[in-house]
This record gives sequence, C-alpha cells and structure tokens, in this order.
Amino acid sequence: MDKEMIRRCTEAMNEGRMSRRKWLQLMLASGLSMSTISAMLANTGVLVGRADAATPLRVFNVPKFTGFVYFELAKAGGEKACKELGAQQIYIGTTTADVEGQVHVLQNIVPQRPDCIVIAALDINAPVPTLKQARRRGAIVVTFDADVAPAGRDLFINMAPFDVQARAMLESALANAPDGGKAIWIAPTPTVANFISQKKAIDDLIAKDPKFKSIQFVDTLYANDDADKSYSIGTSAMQAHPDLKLFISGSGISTPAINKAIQDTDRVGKVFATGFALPSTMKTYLSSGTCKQYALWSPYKYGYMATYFAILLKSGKIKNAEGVAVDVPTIGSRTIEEGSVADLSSMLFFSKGHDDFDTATPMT
Amino acid sequence: MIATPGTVLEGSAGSGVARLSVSQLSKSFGGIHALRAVSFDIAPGEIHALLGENGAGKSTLVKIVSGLHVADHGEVFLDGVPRLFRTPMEARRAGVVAVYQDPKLFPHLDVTENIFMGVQPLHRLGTIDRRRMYDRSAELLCDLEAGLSPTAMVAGLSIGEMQFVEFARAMAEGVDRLLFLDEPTAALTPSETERLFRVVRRLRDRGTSIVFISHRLEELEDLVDSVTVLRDGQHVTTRAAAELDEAAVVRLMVGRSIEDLYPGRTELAAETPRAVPSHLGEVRLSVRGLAQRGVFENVSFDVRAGEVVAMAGLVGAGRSEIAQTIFGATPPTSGQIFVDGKLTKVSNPRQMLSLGLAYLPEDRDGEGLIPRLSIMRNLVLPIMGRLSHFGVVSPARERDVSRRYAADLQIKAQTIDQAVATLSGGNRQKVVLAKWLAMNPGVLILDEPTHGIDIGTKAHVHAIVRSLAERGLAILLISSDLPEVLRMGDRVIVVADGRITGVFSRADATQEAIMSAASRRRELGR
Amino acid sequence: MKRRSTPGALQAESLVVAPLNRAGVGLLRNRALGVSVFLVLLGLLFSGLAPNFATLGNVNTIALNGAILVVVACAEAIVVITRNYDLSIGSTVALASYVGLDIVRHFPHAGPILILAPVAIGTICGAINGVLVAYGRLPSVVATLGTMSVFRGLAFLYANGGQINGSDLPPWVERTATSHIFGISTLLLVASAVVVLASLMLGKLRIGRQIYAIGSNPEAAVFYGLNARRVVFTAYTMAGMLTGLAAFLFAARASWIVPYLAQGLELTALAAVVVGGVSVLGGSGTALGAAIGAVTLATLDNGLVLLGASEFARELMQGAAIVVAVVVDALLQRRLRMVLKMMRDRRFS
Amino acid sequence: MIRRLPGWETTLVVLLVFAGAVASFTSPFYLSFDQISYSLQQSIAVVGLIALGLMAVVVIGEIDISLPAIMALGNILFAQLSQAGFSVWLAFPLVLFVCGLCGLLNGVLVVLLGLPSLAITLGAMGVYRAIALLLGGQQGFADFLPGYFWLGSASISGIVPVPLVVLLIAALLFGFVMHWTVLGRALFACGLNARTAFLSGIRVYAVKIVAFTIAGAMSGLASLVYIGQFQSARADNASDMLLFTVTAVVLGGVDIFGGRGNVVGLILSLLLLGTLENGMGLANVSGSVQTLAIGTVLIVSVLIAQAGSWSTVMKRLGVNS
Repeated sequence: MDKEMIRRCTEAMNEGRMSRRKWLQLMLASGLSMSTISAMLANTGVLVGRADAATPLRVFNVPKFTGFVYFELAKAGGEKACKELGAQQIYIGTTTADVEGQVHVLQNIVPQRPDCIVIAALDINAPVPTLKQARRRGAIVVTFDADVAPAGRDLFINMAPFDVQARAMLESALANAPDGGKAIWIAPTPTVANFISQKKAIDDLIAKDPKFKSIQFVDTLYANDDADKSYSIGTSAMQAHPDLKLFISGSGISTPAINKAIQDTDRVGKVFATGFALPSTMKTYLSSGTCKQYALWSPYKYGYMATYFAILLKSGKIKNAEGVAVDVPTIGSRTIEEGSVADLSSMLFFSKGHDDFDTATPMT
Repeated sequence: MIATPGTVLEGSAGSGVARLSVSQLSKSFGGIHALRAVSFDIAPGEIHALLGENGAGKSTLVKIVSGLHVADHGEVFLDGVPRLFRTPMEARRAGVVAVYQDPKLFPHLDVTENIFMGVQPLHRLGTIDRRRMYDRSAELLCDLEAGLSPTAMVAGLSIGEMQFVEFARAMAEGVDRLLFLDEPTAALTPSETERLFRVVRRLRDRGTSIVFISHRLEELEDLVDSVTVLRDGQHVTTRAAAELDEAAVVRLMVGRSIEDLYPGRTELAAETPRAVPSHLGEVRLSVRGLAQRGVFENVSFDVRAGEVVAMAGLVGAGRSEIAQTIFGATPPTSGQIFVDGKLTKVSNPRQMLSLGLAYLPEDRDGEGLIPRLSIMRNLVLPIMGRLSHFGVVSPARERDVSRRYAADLQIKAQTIDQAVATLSGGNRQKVVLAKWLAMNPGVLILDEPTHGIDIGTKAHVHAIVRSLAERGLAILLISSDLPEVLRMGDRVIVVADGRITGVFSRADATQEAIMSAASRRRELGR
Repeated sequence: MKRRSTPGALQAESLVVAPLNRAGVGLLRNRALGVSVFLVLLGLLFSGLAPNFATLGNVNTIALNGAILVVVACAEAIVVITRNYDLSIGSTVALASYVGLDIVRHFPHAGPILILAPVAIGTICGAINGVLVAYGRLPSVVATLGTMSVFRGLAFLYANGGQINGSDLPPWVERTATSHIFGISTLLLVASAVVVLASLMLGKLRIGRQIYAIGSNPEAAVFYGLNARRVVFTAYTMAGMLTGLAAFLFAARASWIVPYLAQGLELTALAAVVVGGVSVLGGSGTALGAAIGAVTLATLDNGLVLLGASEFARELMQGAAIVVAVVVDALLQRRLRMVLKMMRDRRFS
Repeated sequence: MIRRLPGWETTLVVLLVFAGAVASFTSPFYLSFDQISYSLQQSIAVVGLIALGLMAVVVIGEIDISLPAIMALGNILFAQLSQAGFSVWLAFPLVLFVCGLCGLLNGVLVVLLGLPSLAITLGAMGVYRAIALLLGGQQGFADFLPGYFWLGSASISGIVPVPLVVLLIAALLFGFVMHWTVLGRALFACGLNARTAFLSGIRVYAVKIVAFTIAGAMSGLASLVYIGQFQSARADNASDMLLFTVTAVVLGGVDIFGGRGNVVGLILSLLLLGTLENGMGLANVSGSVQTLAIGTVLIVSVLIAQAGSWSTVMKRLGVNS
C-alpha cells in the first residue's frame, strides 16, 4: 500500500496546486457532461409532457412499474379516455416494483400541481402521505389494480368484486380439468391484500357452489411476482405432488411461467396452470394446448374507466358519492358503491382461437 | 536461446573483450551522490566480487546495469557494445539479470510456473506444453542441485529456495552473459551457500560472468576470481582475488583514517569523537534473552541513561527485527524487556510509548512518516492525545510545539503546513526525529538514522544525538555506517545472523574488530 | 496426468522437499474438493428432510436452474482471480438478453448463428468494465457499481416499455433451452462446455496463467514483464463474453424477456464463486470450483423451496454463504501459511 | 494536507448552480423554495446520513455496502418496537444501538480477519436484509405510535424541514469529529498509512472498528428519518439506495483509497445529486434514465479524481486502450 501511496502522492505533488488553466479545463469538462446529459434528456422523447399551465387537465398515470405490458395497455386505455374528454395523460413510473421509487415519483408529481393522479400502488401505506398532499392541492386521486388506505385516494376502481374474480378463475380451472382434482394456489407474497381476498372468495365459492366442489387446494406457494421463481417453484411443486392437477394463480407473471414449466417437464395434459394472465404471454400455451382457458379483465378498459372517472370527478361532472351511476362508453353503466369503490367487472375468458382482447368471450 | 549445458559461449575468458565494462558511471538521488564516475571491467566467464560498505553504491550500480535505474551519465558496455537498458525485461533479453535479496515470485503458483511465467513452452496450437515445461524445469532444478520439486508451491519455500527459482528462471530464459547476485547468502544456511557456490562455479565454466555483491569476505575467498572495491560511491580498486587477503580488503573497504573522513567537509572532519561520559545514570532499558524464532535469539543488553549504545552488523543481521520487537511492533517468542527497571507485560507500540520508549524506524517513508500529511500533523501524531483536552485537538498548542521542534532541529521548510513529501530526505528524517523528541522519551531507539541523507544533515543528526545523550536519554543507535558507530557509540554491540557476536567498549572498538565480528558466521566459527 | 518424476539422481545431501510440499499444495489447490464434499453432504441432508428431493426429476431441475448460474460463476471467477470484482453481471445479462434477442426477433431466419448477438453485446460490456478498471485505474467495486446502473438504464431505454415474448422468437431459441442431446439437456452441456473451456483457458493458455499471476502478486508482474493492465482488461472482456452467453440462455429459458431481468444475479454469482473456493484475495481458485459453488447454491435454493422455506431463507442463505465461505477461506489461507512456515523451519533449524 | 484538487469543492458549487439552472429550464415548477426544500428533504436527508457514515469507513480505506440493509433492519425494529408500545424516546436509542452493533460486527470481521471489506459487507448485506425480512415479514407496517414520524416529516415553523436540519447537524458533528478530534485525525492517519499510525501509538484496529460502528449507528439514525418520511416500514426498503450513497461519497471528493475527504465536499455533492434527481423528476424523466445518469456521474467523478485532471483521463484511456 505504501508504494501506491508514494506513487500517488508524487503524482499529486507534480500536479500539486491546480493551475488556473487546468481548473478551467476541469470545469469545462464537467459542465459539458452535465449539459449533454440534460440535453439528451430534454429531447429523447423520454421527457414526456413538458408541462405549461395553459394546457387542459393533466392526468398523471403511475403504474406499479413501467415495462410491463399490463400497465402499457392500461396506459393506452387512459390515453383514449383523455383524448375523448380533452385531457392530457402523463405516464411516469419506476422501472422496478420499488415502493420508495414510486413514492419519489409521486413526490416529483405533487409540485407539478396535477389535476388527476391515476395510480396502481405498490404499498397500501407508503404513498399515502404524498397522495394526501396532492389531494390538499386539489388533485383527484383514483387508484386501480391495487388500493391504498382510503385517506390517500378519492376512488378505487376494483377490477371486479372478489366473488366474480373467484368464479372466473374456478370456471377456467374446470375448463382445463373438467373433473377438478388437487390444486395449488400461487400468490406473490403471503401478505398482498387483494390476493388474500381472492383466495378467501375462492374458498367460499368452493364451499357454497357444488359445481366447484371437485377442486381441493393442497398447498399455497409464494413466487414473489418473479417469472424465474415461479418457474422453479412450479417444477419443484410438481415433484412434491405427483398427482397434482391444477395451479391457480391471480398473478399475471406466475401463470405463464408455470405453463412453461409444465411444457418443459412435458406434463402437458396432465397438469394445468390457469387463473389470470396476459394474452401476449399465454398465446403459445393456448395454441399448444398446455392451457385450455384462463381469464382476465381488459387492462385497456381498466385504464380507460379509471381515467374516465378521474376526469369526470375533477371537472365536477359527477360527485364522489355512493350510488352515483356513470355510463362508461364500451363498458356500460358502473355505480360508485359504498366506501367509494366502483367495479370494472368486465371479465373475459381466453381460449384457443379466442386468444386476445377483441376475440375473448365475455363472462356472463 | 536456452543455453544448453556444456557448450562454452563465444567471447569466453582470455579473448580480450570485457564482458561488462563500465566507464564514468555516475548517479545521484536528490543531493546524495550514490555513484561518482565509476569505471572498471569484468572479463567473460569470471566470478567477480563487488565489495564495499553500506551506501558505497554497490546496489545502485547493479540496478543501473540490470535496467531498474538509468544512470545520470557514463556508459555501460556489454561484450564491447554500448547498451542502455530502461526496463528489467530489456536487460533480460540482452542476457543480463539481477537476483535480489527478496526474490519477486508468485506465491500461489508452483516452482515451474514461476520459472516459466511469460515464457512457457507452447504446443503448435498455442497451449502450454506442460509436459515439456515440467521436464525442463526438473532438468534446470537438478542442474542447479536446488533439491526442489517442480510442483512445490512457492509460498512454502525459504528465501534461499526462492533464489534458486530465480536462478532457474534466468537459465530458462537463456540469460547467460551476466548474472548479478545481490547479498545472496544473507539468508542462506551453510549447506545452501555451498550449493550456491557450486552452481556459480559451473555457470562460470560455461562462460557466464557472475558478479557477487556481498559483505561475507571469508565466504568469497576461494570462490572469487577478481574483486572491485567501492567506497562512498567511488571506485577504489579492481584487483585479481589472489593479490588481496581479507585484511587488505577490509582496509580498502573501510581503511580511511578518521581525519580524512570526508575530504573538503570541514564540519564533519572537525567532529571530535564523543568524550566517554564521566557518570552514567541507572539502567533505563534492559533486555534479557530476547528471541524471535528463526530471526534472532538470546539477545541481552542494557542501555543506561546518558549512554549511546551502538548496534553494528551487516544488512539482514536482524537488528531492525530486534528493535521492532523491543518496541512491541512484533511479539517476541521469548525473553523479557525492562524499562526503568519495570518488566513490561503485553507489549505494543502504544504501551511502550507511554513508558517513554520511542523507535525511529529504518523505512522512513513507509513506517516513520505519512508523506501526504503536513509537517505539523506528522510531528504531533504520537502526542495528539496529550495536546488535546477531552479528545478535542487544540491547533494552537500543536502549532507551537511543532514550530518549536522544527526550529530546534532546523528543519528547512517554508511553513510547517507544508506536506512532508515535498521535503528532502534529510529534512524528512529530522521531522521523524522531532516527532519522537516532542514526546520527550526516556529511551530512544534509532534504526539507521543517517541512512541515505546528505552529509550536512548527517553531521547535524549526530550533534542532536550527542546533545540528547548529554540530557540523560538512553540511546540505542543501530547503524551499518562503521565510522558513525565508532564515533557515536560509548559501547558497541555487534550482531551477526541474529546473535550477538561481540561487545566492545569504546577503547577496544576498532573497525577491523567490528567488521570481522559482524561477518562471523554461525557455523564457520572462525 | 502423472508428472514424470525428477530425472537424474539428486545429490545425497540435497533435501527432497517434494513430499513436504504435497500437503501445502493439497490444502490450497483442491479447495474445490472440499466444496464438493459439502455439496454431497447438503444433498444427503435435503434428501433426508424433503421426501422427493433425491428424485431424478428434481436433480434435473437443480441442474437446469444451476446451469445458467454455472456460466455466470465462471465469468465472475475469471475476474475475482485477478483480485477484482464485477458487480455489473446482472445488468449485462439484462442488456445483452434484451438487445440480443431483439436482433434475433428482427432476423428470424438467420438461425442459431445469432447467438453471437447477445454474446457480442456481453463482450462489449465486459470490455467497457475492463477499460475503466485496467486503464482508467478505477477500483473495480466503484467502476462495476457504476456500469451496473448504466447497463440497466440502457436496457430500459432500449426496451422503452416493450417486452419480447417467447412466441415472437424463432423456435430454435426455445429449443436450445428445452432440447436434449443424448438425453442430457443442452443447458447442461453448454454449462459444462463453458466450465471445460474456462478451465482450459486458465490452465493451459499463457493469458490464463498470467491471470493467476496478477492476482497472486501484482508487483512481481513488473519484473516478469507482464502487462498487468492488458491481462485485467482481457479478464473482464472474457467475463463479459461468458455473461453474454448466459444472457442468451436466460432469455431462451424465460417465457418472455424484459429489461428488469436477472436483478441481483451478481450477488448470487459472487456467492457461488466464494463458496466454490475462489479466494477473494486473488491468485487461487478454479472454474470447476466456481461451478461446484454454483451447483451448491442451486441445490440449497431448491432444497429450501421444497422445504417450503420463505423468501427470506433464500437471501439469508446466500448472504451467510458468502460470509462463511470468505471467513473459511481466510482461516484456510492463514493455516496454510502457518503449516508451510512450520515445514520451512523444521527443514532449516 | 495536500489539497490535490482544491478546485473540487468550488467545482461542485458551480456544477450545483449549473444543474439548478438546467432544472429550472426543463420545468417551470422547479424554482420555488418549498418545492426545492421539499424534494431535497425527500431525496437526500436519508441518503445523506448514510453517506456520512460511509465516509468514515471510506476514509480508513475500507467500504461497507451493507449500510442500506442495516437501515432497512432499523425500520423493521422501529415498527416492532412501536407495535410493542415503546415510545420513540426509548425505541430510538435501542435501534441506534442495534444498528451500531451491526456495523461493529462488520468491522470486527474485516479488521480481525484482515479480509477485503467488500466481500464481508456483501455477505452481511444479504444476512441483515434476511433478518429484516424474518422480523418484518413481507408486508409493510404503518400504524406507528405518535412521535415516530416527527423527525422525518415535521418542519420548524412550517418552512425549514426537520430532516434537512438533522442532516445539517449530523454533518456539522461529523465535520467536527473528523477534523477537530483525535479520533478524526486517527481515521485519516489509518487511511493514509496504517503501519506508520500503528508505530505512532494509534490503536489502528480499535479506530477501524469504531469507524464501522459509527457507520452502522448513522444508518440507525437515517432509519428514524426514513420512517418519518414514508410513514411506513418494509423489509425491502432502500433496495437501490447503495448507488446514490456511494456516488455521493465519491463525488464529494472522498478518495476511494482512503485518507482524504471532508464534510463540505460531501454535502455539496449531496445537494448536486439531489438537484439533478429533482430536475430529472420534474421533467418526468423515467427512473431508468435517472439511474443511468447517476451511474455516469459516479464513473466520471472517480475517473477525474483518480487521474487528477481531465487530460490525464483522456491520455490514459486514449493512449492505452
């Protein structure tokens, strides 16, 4: 270490005091790099919605994380609603499902005095203080896909009441394995609120409706919404339960990954993985018969409805009160229920031949 | 071109052209003239000894010829052709290699890999031909009688064995013209030394010139063909070995009367030898049976207040290790240390400092100073605690302490906030001295205090040491500079190979006596 | 490979030190042996605890999960042997897999030759790390921490919200992950080929031995005339190439490719390398050791999943594995030095 | 002390103004006092406290990448203690103690075993993160007792946010310790030349372990501020705070090999990075581009610090590669 120190200090000595010229040179170089970075940012189109006060209502769409096709579709839906109602959507979010990251994004939105914030929250509590601040400054906050504590938002658009979700998943399960059998429930983590409620609704439905009695859950596994983890959990679980029939999951990431595991360990036809998933990720499995049917709501309509309600609330066309009904184009009439929650509930079933949003068969 | 054993190289002995000829070679390091216009020749196929005291310029000459340093002026001729080597690799390719005292090898790899690193024999398709490499390595090791297995891990080798690996590497790369061995026998056992000499003789018979740099005069007697003696960077003589006996060589190496010590330097010549102090205080430091396995054993001596005990010996005799063990930097395997009569229990530098024992290390920049810190910061480093109150440093007190000592020791610097790295060698040494004096120690151990500093500062340091002794400090002065030992030491302890081989009072301490005690070997027992 | 014994009779009094050093070599060289013993014990433990651990299917699963980690562990090992680190492996996989597979998507009929696309991108990323560490003289931690975020950012910028689905890739991509040759999964063959090639490079090529030399004693390199900077640069470039290959395997195996792929893979790679006996102090360790370390981690992971342990157990195991392996490595090195010193003293006292 | 790059601090000030100008150009909402104070409080208060701790470790020539994980552990401890009914006055010293202990453990392993601190703290990161997951499980905590949020979210007379005041006080305290106390001098001495320090009577091992402990404790303090800001605690908090912290320390002129660095530089670099992030945030720049920009700043600042000047950087990269 000493030789290194001597070398560096002699180097330091002969460079010693920064001559005026060298100091300017350093300044120029650093300044240059700073300006190139900001210039790059300014015009790469990444810079979305350069805000100035005069434009119409500004709606900020904040997904759980960017780069996931589910939220890209919701963004497109939101875009359409804004165009119809003369507003401007700004889509901004973190790249990873990082709670703080999302709160930082919100903290950067608040000073821009947003008119509406449409958000899929990563945590029930973390965004609340910042969302409260936004609402104090007159912003309407509508949550979708995952709710926050009521104090943090004006309205929550639920994809569907949990019993509707449960029915959609169980019917898909039977479509795959008409005479039911052993099943495993896959959720991201043991504590995510809507997955807990989904499972409870499923258990109630199995107890209540004889049609689903043949499905018995033998285990619950957690895949952390990670494709790789779901794959390895799926393969391991199939070993652990040789007579397993069904994987049911409400996570759009786990369902396709386990289908791939089924394909790779050539158990097609013996074991099925269904529940909610995205068409783009399930096309191959529908065509290869690995999975006969799964369900999902349309994220496009989901984004559209959430933004539609947000703009109406902000522009005062409707009041945020229980029982207020709104006729949402292409979706139908939806009412704000108690606790200011409204349901999208336009479930779709996807099967071979009906494998994307426009050809999917709506659930009755 | 790997020299196959048995063939004699062209330009061997007797064909007139010198294998190595050095003319007017000079080199100085910041004010210190290591070499002053040195010229001499070495014939091909000859074992040549390069002798001289510490600091006589031997190592500098070797480093220049072997490409580690570049001379200020003067020329180097190899087989009559002028050559200039800027890197060790260039010298190696020209057939010149130097083996230093601490060989530079790769501990995690085995002997063969270290020999052939970078020059491994390859198959046609470029992969290493391991079979041929290990055979060749076994051949070389056997040829050198190194008694090493080609697959032995270098981490497990002794210094001696590592040197054999370096020799094997030199031969593997076909280095067959000039081989410098810098203090090779310092760490060797007698049997290893014999083996080394057998190999050197065989290399010579094959036409390689070998230059031995060593102090071990008695070892070289029946080995060396010719001798060159350097003193204070100047060429004294080059003679055939037969013409000189050991005493004559010693006289040449050191033989200058005290008076004409440094021609033309009045203040040094005027230095009168220290008057033997009339009264001596009580024993401040006493060491009993101190030992460090494999380095030194049963070292016992006392140092009284007001006394300067000089510890002489050759490089690698273990004196620095003894000092560092006393100072608590390395734990001893046995022995006791008493400071002011009290036995010190678990020892570490901090504890010894609190007992008033200070140690000025030999490696000034590596262990004595922090080059990038200012003079003040370095000076107050050991006494920061004392000068502060409740842990908060007081710059005022630090500033005046360092200004006082800087003036006291006449450290030449613009301000005491100047980084130490910008000072000359002499001034840096004064800063380290000031650093220890500032804590007014009872016992002061100085390890090569005047090594590598200019003559003027050297005299000043001597004066400082003398005044400290008069003030009652007990001083242990470790030095390889014989005149310094003679002039400063009230008593002289000579250490060789980790053992005390002689204690001389001021009266019977002569250069010859010290030199022969210093080079007495453990077994030869002459 | 038996080395021919030393030719010619040794002089009587010269000590034959070969046997004494055998213990020394044994201790440091085949650390990989120690890890494989640990792996076997782990296997036995889990087959005892989890009923269907020891089934052929499960072993195949471990092999599949471990194969990619083996390739990445070899990449990291090459760098760690030179006494440097590479924290950008995860981001390189993300960038190389997304951009590489996007190229594959645009030229579907070009066939398997396009595997070179992700490999090339990985090599470029490795070269950038090499330039920063070797020639820019940046400490490897800071340099690769920086490139980790730069490569990840570039992956997201390039993807711009999109993703590549398994369906719109030519079939040969997926076949590489799922096909079998003489019954063995191609992933396994590719991984073992990488281990063999890396071991050959490290063992048989000059550059490989110089990688060990630089890691063992950087100062000595000057005296040997080795160009330390070029060696470190080459090590990072090779690591990048292997990471590019791993990126392709990652993409082939995943059902769709997104820029947030392989997050934290560098931590698992480092854990595998350290558990596999590659010393963090540089100069020792083998590609095979790193591979065994990777398989050990994959086994650990699989066992925990079968035992139903939750997410934290995986992270705890990985962190604990690094700390324990590094501490064991330090104690082993210290004990080795002590053994060698004791042998030396016995020889000469 | 050699000021190798005296211009470093002044360079940061000029860049800060420059970044501010660019930010106000790209978004009209930037130039308002409460916006700037609000965003700075959110972005650099927590990271700043951890960066101060990290500086102590980097000055002695080591590194500790487990600090964000220790903070996450602190968050969960606060949540558990709050649920167990402890008041913040009791919980705070407890968490400081535990986080300091984690730092101490890192120090002991690095110093006594002589191991590279990256390897040890890399493993420690996994272990502390796992312990946080063990205690806190996957879900977040939100119902804290009153008083827990004060430090992170209150503001003095509505204007000056408390977290920034806490950061300022911590910075002043650190500046005092680093430059005016025996411990601080010892830290620099160990970083520059541990052997000389040892031979000058400095307890090198003890000083290094203290540095690691201070870093751990600072993460504990950062944890309380974090709780206030996010009013919730999760085991996977601060998952990518490491890059920002290391960049802040290196950009602040702290020599990565140890022995040099001061608090003023660190605070200026925090302000600069905070402004950069705020500017990009207001311009709705996507998260990935922000990490890209910060990663670039990290590499460029170390390149310049290593080479001493831009020309040497070009010469080194240009000539050799």
